[in-house]
Amino acid sequence: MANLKVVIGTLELVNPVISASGTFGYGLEFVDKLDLRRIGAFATKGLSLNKRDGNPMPRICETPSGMINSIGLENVGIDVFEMEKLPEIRKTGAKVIANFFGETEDEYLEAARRLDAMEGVHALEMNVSCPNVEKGGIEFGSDPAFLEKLTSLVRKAIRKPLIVKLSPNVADIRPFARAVENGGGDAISAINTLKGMSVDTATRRPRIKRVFGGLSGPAIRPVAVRMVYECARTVKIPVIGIGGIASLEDMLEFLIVGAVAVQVGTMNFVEPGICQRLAEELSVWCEKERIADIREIIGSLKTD
Amino acid sequence: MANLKVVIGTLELVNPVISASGTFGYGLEFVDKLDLRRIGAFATKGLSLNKRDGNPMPRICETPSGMINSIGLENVGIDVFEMEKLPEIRKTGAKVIANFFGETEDEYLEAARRLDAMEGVHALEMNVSCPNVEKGGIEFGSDPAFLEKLTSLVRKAIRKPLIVKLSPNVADIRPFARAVENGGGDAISAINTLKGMSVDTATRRPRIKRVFGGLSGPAIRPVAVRMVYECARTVKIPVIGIGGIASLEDMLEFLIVGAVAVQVGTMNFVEPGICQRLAEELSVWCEKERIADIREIIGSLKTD
Amino acid sequence: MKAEIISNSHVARGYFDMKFAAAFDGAEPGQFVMIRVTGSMDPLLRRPMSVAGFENGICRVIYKVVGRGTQLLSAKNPGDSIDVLGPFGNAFSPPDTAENILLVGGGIGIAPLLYWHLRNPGRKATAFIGGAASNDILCADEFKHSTIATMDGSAGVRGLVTSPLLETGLLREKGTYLLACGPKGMLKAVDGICIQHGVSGELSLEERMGCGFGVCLGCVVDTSGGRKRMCVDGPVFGVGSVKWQT
Amino acid sequence: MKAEIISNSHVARGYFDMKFAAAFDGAEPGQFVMIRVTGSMDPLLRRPMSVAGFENGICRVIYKVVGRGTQLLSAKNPGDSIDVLGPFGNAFSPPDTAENILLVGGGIGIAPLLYWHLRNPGRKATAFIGGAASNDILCADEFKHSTIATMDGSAGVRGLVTSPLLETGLLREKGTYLLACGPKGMLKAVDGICIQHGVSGELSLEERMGCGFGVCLGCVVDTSGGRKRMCVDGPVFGVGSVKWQT
Ligand SMILES: Cc1cc2nc3c(=O)[nH]c(=O)nc-3n(C[C@H](O)[C@H](O)[C@H](O)COP(=O)(O)OP(=O)(O)OC[C@H]3O[C@@H](n4cnc5c(N)ncnc54)[C@H](O)[C@@H]3O)c2cc1C
Ligand SMILES: Cc1cc2nc3c(=O)[nH]c(=O)nc-3n(C[C@H](O)[C@H](O)[C@H](O)COP(=O)(O)OP(=O)(O)OC[C@H]3O[C@@H](n4cnc5c(N)ncnc54)[C@H](O)[C@@H]3O)c2cc1C
Ligand SMILES: Cc1cc2nc3c(=O)[nH]c(=O)nc-3n(C[C@H](O)[C@H](O)[C@H](O)COP(=O)(O)O)c2cc1C
Ligand SMILES: Cc1cc2nc3c(=O)[nH]c(=O)nc-3n(C[C@H](O)[C@H](O)[C@H](O)COP(=O)(O)O)c2cc1C
Ligand code: FES
Ligand code: FES
Repeated sequence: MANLKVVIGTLELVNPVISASGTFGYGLEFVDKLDLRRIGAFATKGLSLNKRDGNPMPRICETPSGMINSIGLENVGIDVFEMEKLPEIRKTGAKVIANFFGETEDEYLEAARRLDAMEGVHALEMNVSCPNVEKGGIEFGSDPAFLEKLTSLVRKAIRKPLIVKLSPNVADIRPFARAVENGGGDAISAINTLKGMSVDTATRRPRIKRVFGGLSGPAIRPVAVRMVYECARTVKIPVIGIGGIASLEDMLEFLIVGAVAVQVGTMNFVEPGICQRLAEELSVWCEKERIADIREIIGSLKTD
Repeated sequence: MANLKVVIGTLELVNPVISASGTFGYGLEFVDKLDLRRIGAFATKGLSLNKRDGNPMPRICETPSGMINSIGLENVGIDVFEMEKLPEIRKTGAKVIANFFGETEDEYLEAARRLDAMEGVHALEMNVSCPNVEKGGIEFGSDPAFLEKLTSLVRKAIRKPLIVKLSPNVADIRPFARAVENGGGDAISAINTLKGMSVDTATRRPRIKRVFGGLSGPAIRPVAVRMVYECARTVKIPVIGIGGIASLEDMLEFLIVGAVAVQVGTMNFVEPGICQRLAEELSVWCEKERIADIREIIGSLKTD
Repeated sequence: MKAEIISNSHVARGYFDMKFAAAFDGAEPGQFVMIRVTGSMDPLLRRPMSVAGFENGICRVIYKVVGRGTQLLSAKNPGDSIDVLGPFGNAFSPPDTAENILLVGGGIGIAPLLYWHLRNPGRKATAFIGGAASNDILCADEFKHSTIATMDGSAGVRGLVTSPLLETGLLREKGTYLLACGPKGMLKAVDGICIQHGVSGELSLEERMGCGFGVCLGCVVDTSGGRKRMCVDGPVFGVGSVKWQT
Repeated sequence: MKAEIISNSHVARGYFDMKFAAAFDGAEPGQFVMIRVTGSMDPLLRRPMSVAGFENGICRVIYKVVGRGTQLLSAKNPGDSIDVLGPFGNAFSPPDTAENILLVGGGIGIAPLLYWHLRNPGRKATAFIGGAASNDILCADEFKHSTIATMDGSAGVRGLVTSPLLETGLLREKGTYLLACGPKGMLKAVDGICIQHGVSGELSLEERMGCGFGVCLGCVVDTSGGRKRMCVDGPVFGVGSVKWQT
């Protein structure tokens, strides 16, 4: 059996397949759909200090090979997560990456500290695609200097591995990857959704109530692979590849361009057992290709 | 019959359907596939002063609901275009938008002047997604101040309508739209392709020899619609919507968010007669919806 | 889960009645399945369809062709396989004390009501079936008692299904309980009628669904009990509990 | 153009032989069609397929299932329709003086050669058919004279198709002319063999194609005559004219 173990900071994963934030609930919805110990980890729906109701409906729609969502970061809040979800999650033996966000620096810090203290949370993933209310609504992740500062503050406040999740809605992702590395982040995950829009021509209204939403799914994979490649060539910290993964091949694309692990998002909706299937297929594939260690694949792109 | 005429600068189109640069050759390849007088116009393959061979093979590949290309702006050069292509094109009665680019400011200016002087070229479309060799390879279209200057220089050098085609590989497209307007551009066309990448996992090589390429096709439509909406709300000059149009509905999406006309790209490969079909379907649809003038649709998005 | 199609018949203009060999054990009336119509990435998401029948491991759905997903589904032949998840959601649960069940279905909304009716042959039920035109009235003959209303008058009474509903004396009888499924406008009207007449009942709602099992948060609805996910907390909600958006 | 499938038979492991009612009048051996296998946006592009026969308005293609497009094609049934453009490209055109035609096909590359052979029953031709294993050897019985080579030796001689080709005395005869189609490596080797033996001939090349009619510039090849588009200037190029990339 090939060694599929990968390490992100101090977080050890049995294999590089992680389910992505916002597409896997709090994990509990999947206990009858796959064996949570057979996937590397799962990322929770993005958590905030307080419960949030999110955006008005409609907030999803389908697009060619993709979908747009504007859930608006609805979540149960960190308290309910700790009291009601986490005890159940712990029973499953899953590795848990707590995805979180805030609207101010203090909210980010406080949320990070709270999650850091929770038994059963193995790593933190910081979503910086949120409007910064103190800075007039520009996103936390849209200014490298600011991102470096936020990363560094949070890094110092916690003990668990800190993954920073980057937005693809930038001209060049490399300065942001560097900012995370310089700020002491343990890993980068990329990409979050692309800003998109769709119109119902019958009603002449946006298909998403809030007009804009995030595009995800196989449609965005070429953009994601490109950005993950750019990140992996820019920084030394591990990069987790996300965007449109639907098959073993898709996952391998990310690993080959340098991702240490991957996250599967939208396809969890279509095929709830996909993460476990991909982990199993990866194992079989390594066997067949006589690959003893997954690290032989990571970053093995040939460009001569 | 509904009035489908739209105006871009001094360019009058019988309907808002234009075929996009790089996907329609020099028009001549389509004379047996549709009636060139039944579509608004066509944009030529991007022209440069000198003939170019483009990038090494392979330079296209397929992705979910899309494709990546890295043709590298191969074209016959402005001389051959004028001597061999244009006389033939003139016979078709087509409205011709000459797409062009350069690697230096002077090349842009010279190419624009040449095309401006040619009978049978009705408007110019300036592609600014090219590396600026004088500025160390950053793209002409990646700095609003520079874009405004280039637009203004070219605008002053020519008489025909100048359309500036924007790249989507920016954090915010609005400053670029403003730059074109401030520089005196007559119209904006958006979007060009998204930077993407794909890997052949069997060989572990990029599917495109030059590693990166431009993602086009239905996959990118949500990003394109969003950017066209942002442009249309930012500037008063006409915006031409491009990106993943494959059906009447798709075209209407762009018109509803404010595009005065649209360009159809990748789908010309799949259905060579698509531009004429869409123009006809638009006419029938207007009839059915009792729309007397296409302008009733343009910018009619309801967001209350 | 792969499921083999047993039949997929064109029952009225634009409507199909499909049966497939289910990989699950059973489904309650009101529940739905999520169908993947293609292995391709476009269309990407599964389509929710109410269970319209379940017998001997064979599941029935009745659907209207409205877009690309249902179009692709309608092109399938017996022997072809589809990919089905479910059943998902809660179910209709009229109390045993409900003596008089009113089934109010708009268009394709009749599907889960029909299943409830067939599964509860002993219970007294009257169906009110509405649609745009006669071809939108489905399965009327599978109900023991039914009243039809069409907008164009091509079948039954002309107008909304709420008109015959309002005219029936049943609304004023004790023990009357209503189950409804259909377009939002109809459900909102029916909800109002029930509240007005003090009639209890249940409404089955529809919303775009990304997953069908509670994780995408694409299908929420505000109720008197707070924000709910239609796919796991519904699709069936009690009369008077939904906060209708304007 | 919609075309109805007449037959789509599984002829060997992974290979299908399909006939459809063509909307075009005819096609020359060497030409190809562009097939759209689905109305969906995924897969998006058409698939190029050599014409393997044309008779009474019925066009034949022979294909290997290698990916999603050909997979979808193989699932089609007689009566289903596909969307076909073409025929595109140039054609094999051995001069009348060529007395001895060598047909060298690798794997599915045999398809256009077979068509040439069937269309020119009066001309003397010998086929050299290569493949990985016996199931990759197609239509050998449709040739009057053929030699088979497989990599695993499961049919014919073991090894590359170039080995029996090199051994035949025909290469040294006057009036010998070669037509070849197959993988790049084979064509390059055959090209070298021809040059070495002073034999003229034509090679049919393969490259990813975005459009098939000359506008995407996705299929260029460097030749002694400059950069050419394989879809309109080819797919057939003269022996000695292709500048092989390393
Ligand atoms: C719980 C539930 C049960 C349903 N039961 C049935 C049934 O028994 N028979 C039937 O014909 N239809 C039923 N529908 C509606 C059915 O799901 C849609 O008509 C179908 O998804 C349309 O898919 P399409 O690709 O043909 O249309 P498109 O318009 O191309 O679909 C585009 C997207 O919108 C979504 N969508 C479109 N219309 C609806 C709708 N009315 N409700 C929810 N999502 C929609 C699709 O799922 C898809 O994601 C039900 C919906 C829900 C939520
Ligand atoms: C002129 C010409 C004639 C051909 N004739 C035949 C034939 O008669 N029979 C046959 O079986 N095959 C033929 N091919 C190859 C055939 O087009 C591919 O096998 C097919 O496109 C693969 O599609 P897919 O979706 O199954 O594979 P995928 O690998 O999923 O395809 C992905 C993309 O790569 C392209 N592609 C993959 N393999 C090839 C290839 N070898 N050549 C060109 N593009 C490729 C596809 O068109 C598609 O755009 C021909 C190719 C060309 C250029
Ligand atoms: C419905 C939905 C909700 C999401 N919610 C979150 C979230 O709360 N936090 C976050 O960091 N990313 C969120 N994402 C982004 C995904 O984690 C992932 O980055 C993105 O969808 C791209 O991956 P995919 O193409 O595999 O879906 C969400 C995505 C979807 C589709
Ligand atoms: C093969 C190919 C070549 C292209 N060449 C050019 C070009 O020369 N100049 C240009 O401005 N845009 C070029 N484009 C971009 C298109 O004009 C268009 O902006 C883009 O493809 C998005 O539209 P679509 O999704 O409809 O294809 C090219 C696109 C493709 C697919
Ligand atoms: S459909 Fe995803 S939460 Fe209900
Ligand atoms: S396939 Fe498009 S130019 Fe040849």
